Amino acid sequence: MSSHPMTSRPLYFIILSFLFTFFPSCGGSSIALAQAEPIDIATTQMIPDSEQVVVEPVTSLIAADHKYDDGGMIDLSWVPSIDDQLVASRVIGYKVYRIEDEGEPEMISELAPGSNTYNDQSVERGKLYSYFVSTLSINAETPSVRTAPIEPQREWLNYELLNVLIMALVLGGAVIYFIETARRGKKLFVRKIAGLEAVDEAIGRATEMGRPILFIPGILDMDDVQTLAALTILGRVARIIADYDTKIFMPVSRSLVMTAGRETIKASYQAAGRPDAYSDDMVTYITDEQFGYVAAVDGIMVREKPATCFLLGAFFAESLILAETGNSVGAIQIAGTARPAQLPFFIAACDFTLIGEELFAASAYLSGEPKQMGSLKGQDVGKAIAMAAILIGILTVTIGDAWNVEWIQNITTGLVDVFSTR
Amino acid sequence: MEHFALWLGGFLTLGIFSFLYKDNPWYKLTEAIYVGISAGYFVVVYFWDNFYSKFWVGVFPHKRLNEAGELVAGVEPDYWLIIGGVLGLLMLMRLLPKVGWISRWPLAFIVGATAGLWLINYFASFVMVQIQNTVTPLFGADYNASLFVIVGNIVVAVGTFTGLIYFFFSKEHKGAFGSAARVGIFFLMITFGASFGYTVMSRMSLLIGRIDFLFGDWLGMIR
Amino acid sequence: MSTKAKEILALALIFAFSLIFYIGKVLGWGAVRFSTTVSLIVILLVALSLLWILILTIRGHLVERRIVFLYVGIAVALPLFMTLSQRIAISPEVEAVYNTLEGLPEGSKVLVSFDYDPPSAPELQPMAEAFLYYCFEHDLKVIMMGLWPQGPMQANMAIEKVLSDEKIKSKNLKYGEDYVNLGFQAGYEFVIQRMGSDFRSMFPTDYRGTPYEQIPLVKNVKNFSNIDYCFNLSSGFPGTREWVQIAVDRYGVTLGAGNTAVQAPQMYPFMRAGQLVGLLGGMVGAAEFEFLTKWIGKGTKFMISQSFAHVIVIAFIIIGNVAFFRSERKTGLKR
Amino acid sequence: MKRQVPIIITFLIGMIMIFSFFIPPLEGLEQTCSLFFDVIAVFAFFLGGGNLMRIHVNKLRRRKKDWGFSIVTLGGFFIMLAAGLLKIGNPGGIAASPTTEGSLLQEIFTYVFLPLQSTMYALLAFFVASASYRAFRAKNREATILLIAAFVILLGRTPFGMLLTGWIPESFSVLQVPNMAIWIMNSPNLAGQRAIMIGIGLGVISMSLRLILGIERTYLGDESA
Repeated sequence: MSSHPMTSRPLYFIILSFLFTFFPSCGGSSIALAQAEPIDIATTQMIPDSEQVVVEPVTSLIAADHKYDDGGMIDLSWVPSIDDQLVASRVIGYKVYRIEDEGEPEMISELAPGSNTYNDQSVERGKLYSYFVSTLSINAETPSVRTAPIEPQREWLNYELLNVLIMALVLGGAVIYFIETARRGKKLFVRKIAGLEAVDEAIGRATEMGRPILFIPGILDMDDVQTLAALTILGRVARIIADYDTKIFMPVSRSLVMTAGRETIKASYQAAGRPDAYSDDMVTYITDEQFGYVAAVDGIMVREKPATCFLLGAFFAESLILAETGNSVGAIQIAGTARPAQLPFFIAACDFTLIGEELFAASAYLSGEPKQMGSLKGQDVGKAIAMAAILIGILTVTIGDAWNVEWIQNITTGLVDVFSTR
Repeated sequence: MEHFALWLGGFLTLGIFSFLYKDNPWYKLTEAIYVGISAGYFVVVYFWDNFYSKFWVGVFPHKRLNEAGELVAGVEPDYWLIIGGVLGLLMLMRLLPKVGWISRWPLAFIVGATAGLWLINYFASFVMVQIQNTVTPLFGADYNASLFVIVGNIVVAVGTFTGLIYFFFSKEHKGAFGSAARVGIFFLMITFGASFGYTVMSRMSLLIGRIDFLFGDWLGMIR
Repeated sequence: MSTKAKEILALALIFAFSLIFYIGKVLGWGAVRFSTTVSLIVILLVALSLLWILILTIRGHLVERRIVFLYVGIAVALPLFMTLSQRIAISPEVEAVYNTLEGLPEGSKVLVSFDYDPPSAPELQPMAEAFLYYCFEHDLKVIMMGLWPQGPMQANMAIEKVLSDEKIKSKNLKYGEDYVNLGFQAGYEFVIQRMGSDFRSMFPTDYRGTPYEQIPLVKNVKNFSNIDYCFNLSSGFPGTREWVQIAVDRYGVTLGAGNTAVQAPQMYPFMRAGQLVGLLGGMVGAAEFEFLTKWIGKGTKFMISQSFAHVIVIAFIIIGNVAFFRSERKTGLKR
Repeated sequence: MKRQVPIIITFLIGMIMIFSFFIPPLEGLEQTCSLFFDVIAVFAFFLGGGNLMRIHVNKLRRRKKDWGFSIVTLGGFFIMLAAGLLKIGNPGGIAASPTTEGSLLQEIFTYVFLPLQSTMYALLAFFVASASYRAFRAKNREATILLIAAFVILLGRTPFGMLLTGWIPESFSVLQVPNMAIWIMNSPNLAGQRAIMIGIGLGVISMSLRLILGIERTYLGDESA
């Protein structure tokens, strides 16, 4: 993942350590430098000196506060021992020692040969830590010099993620802008989505046939967005069902989804002016277990013979079992999920499939309210940005590489930085 | 006991398979067993893992027993958890018709937390990272890519671009835009076809395992 | 006869069938086997019936899905009884796994990591058994572990199976001296990394609870440098990729692997780069390896089942398309 | 009060969660929230489990169709409850993990639950075949593309693929089916996946904003929606 060439790192640190040695003030308090202090831990004593394989210590050991965290991390970096080589290396690893508040040294980690960084995540704010790293040979251990004590710092804003924040604000702003525009009465065009155009017809069919409608909100709990999307769609669907006076049945695999589902359907019936037609029995909890739930829903499908099935939410391996069984009883099926791996099964076995994004847009689309439609327009701004970034990015990176044009390469780097998440 | 376990396994396995023929009492029986057992199992696991280990032990750490049944001392209680407990209790208010509306508070909490959390997580890992990954040189990093790879890179770029056009909501799929959207659908269809073909293979081995149980472990017809 | 009576009859037949064969099993009847001729006749019959379905479809009779189900069942079940001496072409990546094993002297220490769970067992368990059989037969010492919680359980099942073989039984292998199961350790790829410096830090005891330093086989095993060959059976993360990236790239371990068919293609780059000495991919790989090690287990049989199932799926896709084009032409004429 | 408070709660919590991503001292909030969620879910289980019991008891009392199976479901449910909550037969006693090997709960899990689960899962093999039979038909251009892609992958992942096209010389190895399968997985498939993922990300943002801003409020039982 890292785009830095590996070789530049030690060099960078050597230069840095020189700088800090001569201008100690410019590093601030957060970087403590390797200082020569005698270390009194025992190197291996049992083996006579003649048989010991003594290796060189690591150099330029730096301990620095981890930037942009809550003060729970210290980063160590060093230049590996010169005996640490790829072939026939005499170094078999490194041990990292920590001294907390001038106490006893404590070994906190063992690392493989070739390592030159360590990230200590077990520190606390308000304490001073210093470190040394010892190089291991088969039977000896050579400690490095010790770093000056350092205290981990807390930061209040993660500046590394500033680009993410700005992009999120741009996108969120676009969504809110179009919601507001629509609220003020401007007409916004939204194209037809086949699967959602069919909702009315599918419910009407159930009414004509006098058979129930089955609504499956996926198998995950309320802490998944796809379940939330399913419930928002349920609100719209239940409203139409209440108008048509058809039966809806919703078996669920999570207790919380049951509660939320009841709340949703009840509200829709109230909005339709028929609160008396609502009953808690419309939503039933079955079991949390994936295939137990599937076994029961399959049974319900073949016994109740629903005219219409909605399979919306997060689905896993059961997607095809449910969709095929629904298909075998002749139901019209409208499915949708944001799990790419399950989409092909729905495409194969259902009449209409909401692909990824369409699932999240469905409730806004079905509501027909201008402000909801506005949010869809805001999403399109995001897509436009994405498409522009992809186009410009690929062109500049290709041209920049081909002719080695620096300013074009700079555009690429800038663009990649804007979209980097770390 | 071993005979019983094998026959039980055979009985349950065939009961589920009988559903392929049609719905029948045998399937209904296995289904009833399955639903009852699994619901009970999950209540138990939730109770011990979530309620006891996370909530109870978190709030009253000095009541915790170790494996040997002795009290464990010296752990600070985490009173934050009580908020979770209160929200849970509010949820139960549904059972009382007069104050049932208060159960919407924990629901609102869950919806807010889920929406906020996933908004930013999906944005970072589904939007930002994917855009960043698409920005790769078409001809390979050092101009040493084979024709095969170059065509692949161009296909990835075009496919991602037109795929996004397909998802555009605020423009009718007409004219040049419509053609691009159609190309996008083609790419989506290849994706779906490929995933389907890929999975057909792996699903068969599950069935082989079950059939092997029936004829091998149970009836001893194959070794 | 009414449908209901037929169904009850079928049920009774299934029960009687099961009972007879179960009693047979208890009495020690051997396995049911179709001779090669019978097997070929059965295959021919199945093929002919498929052809008949095709003809029916062309004539306009569509088969219902229960027929498809029936064929899938047949395709998977029948090959388990067949004796088909099919020529197994050994692919180079399987041969490489075997050759590396063959080059190990007696008493070499082999580390096997079981990184899968029961759903992938049909593919990976035969590989595990064949591998262990070879090791035991050639007096290699086996250290087992798992990065997946159910891995060590699968290891025990494989051990039990292999130890019941007469040839291995006579060797009188001892737990702790000839083989050991270190159990499961949570921590994904970090387990491998820590093992690079010290096995014991990750496995203070084996799965039975015996302290590491009291197990004769491993008490002198400090890290990967004491292991002669590593073998990884994997069906996902953490698995072969992590073993390659850490154990091979950082600690220079010699690694071979067995993967599910779904995962295997992603490992070919590692093969080409030499990071992986060999690879057993899916049931085909298992069958080839069984052939080489002469442990004829379930891999060979399962592979035929799987291939048959694939043929059936492809056949029905063709039949489905024939049905579609037929109806298309008809409606086209009507217009 | 009934209508405003939930909307305010959703708004506040949603905003806090979004901004906690950028504020290091709030790092642990995600875990805390998921802990709260787990605790709420346990309480909700009273409602779910209660509902399960109520439905089956009703079926029994009213002698509805198939009421006999309700006895089985309730029986299984209570046996598991008793076995797990009282840790019956648990070799480690009351302090041990409820799923310790040898306990009644774990025995039922191994001998009843596991066969059921893996058989239900194995049904997929049948449904995959019947879905291929029905759905992989060259109905229109999209379906034809789907069919071709699926077919190439199917062939490429079995020995047939190599048998069919293994004779193609190495210099044209691109045309061998297994290589085509790998190419499809790595190129067009990747493109489609990316487009879907970017779309999903944007869809989640827009929907979450609608929820947090209180524009979408059907789930709260808002009557005006």
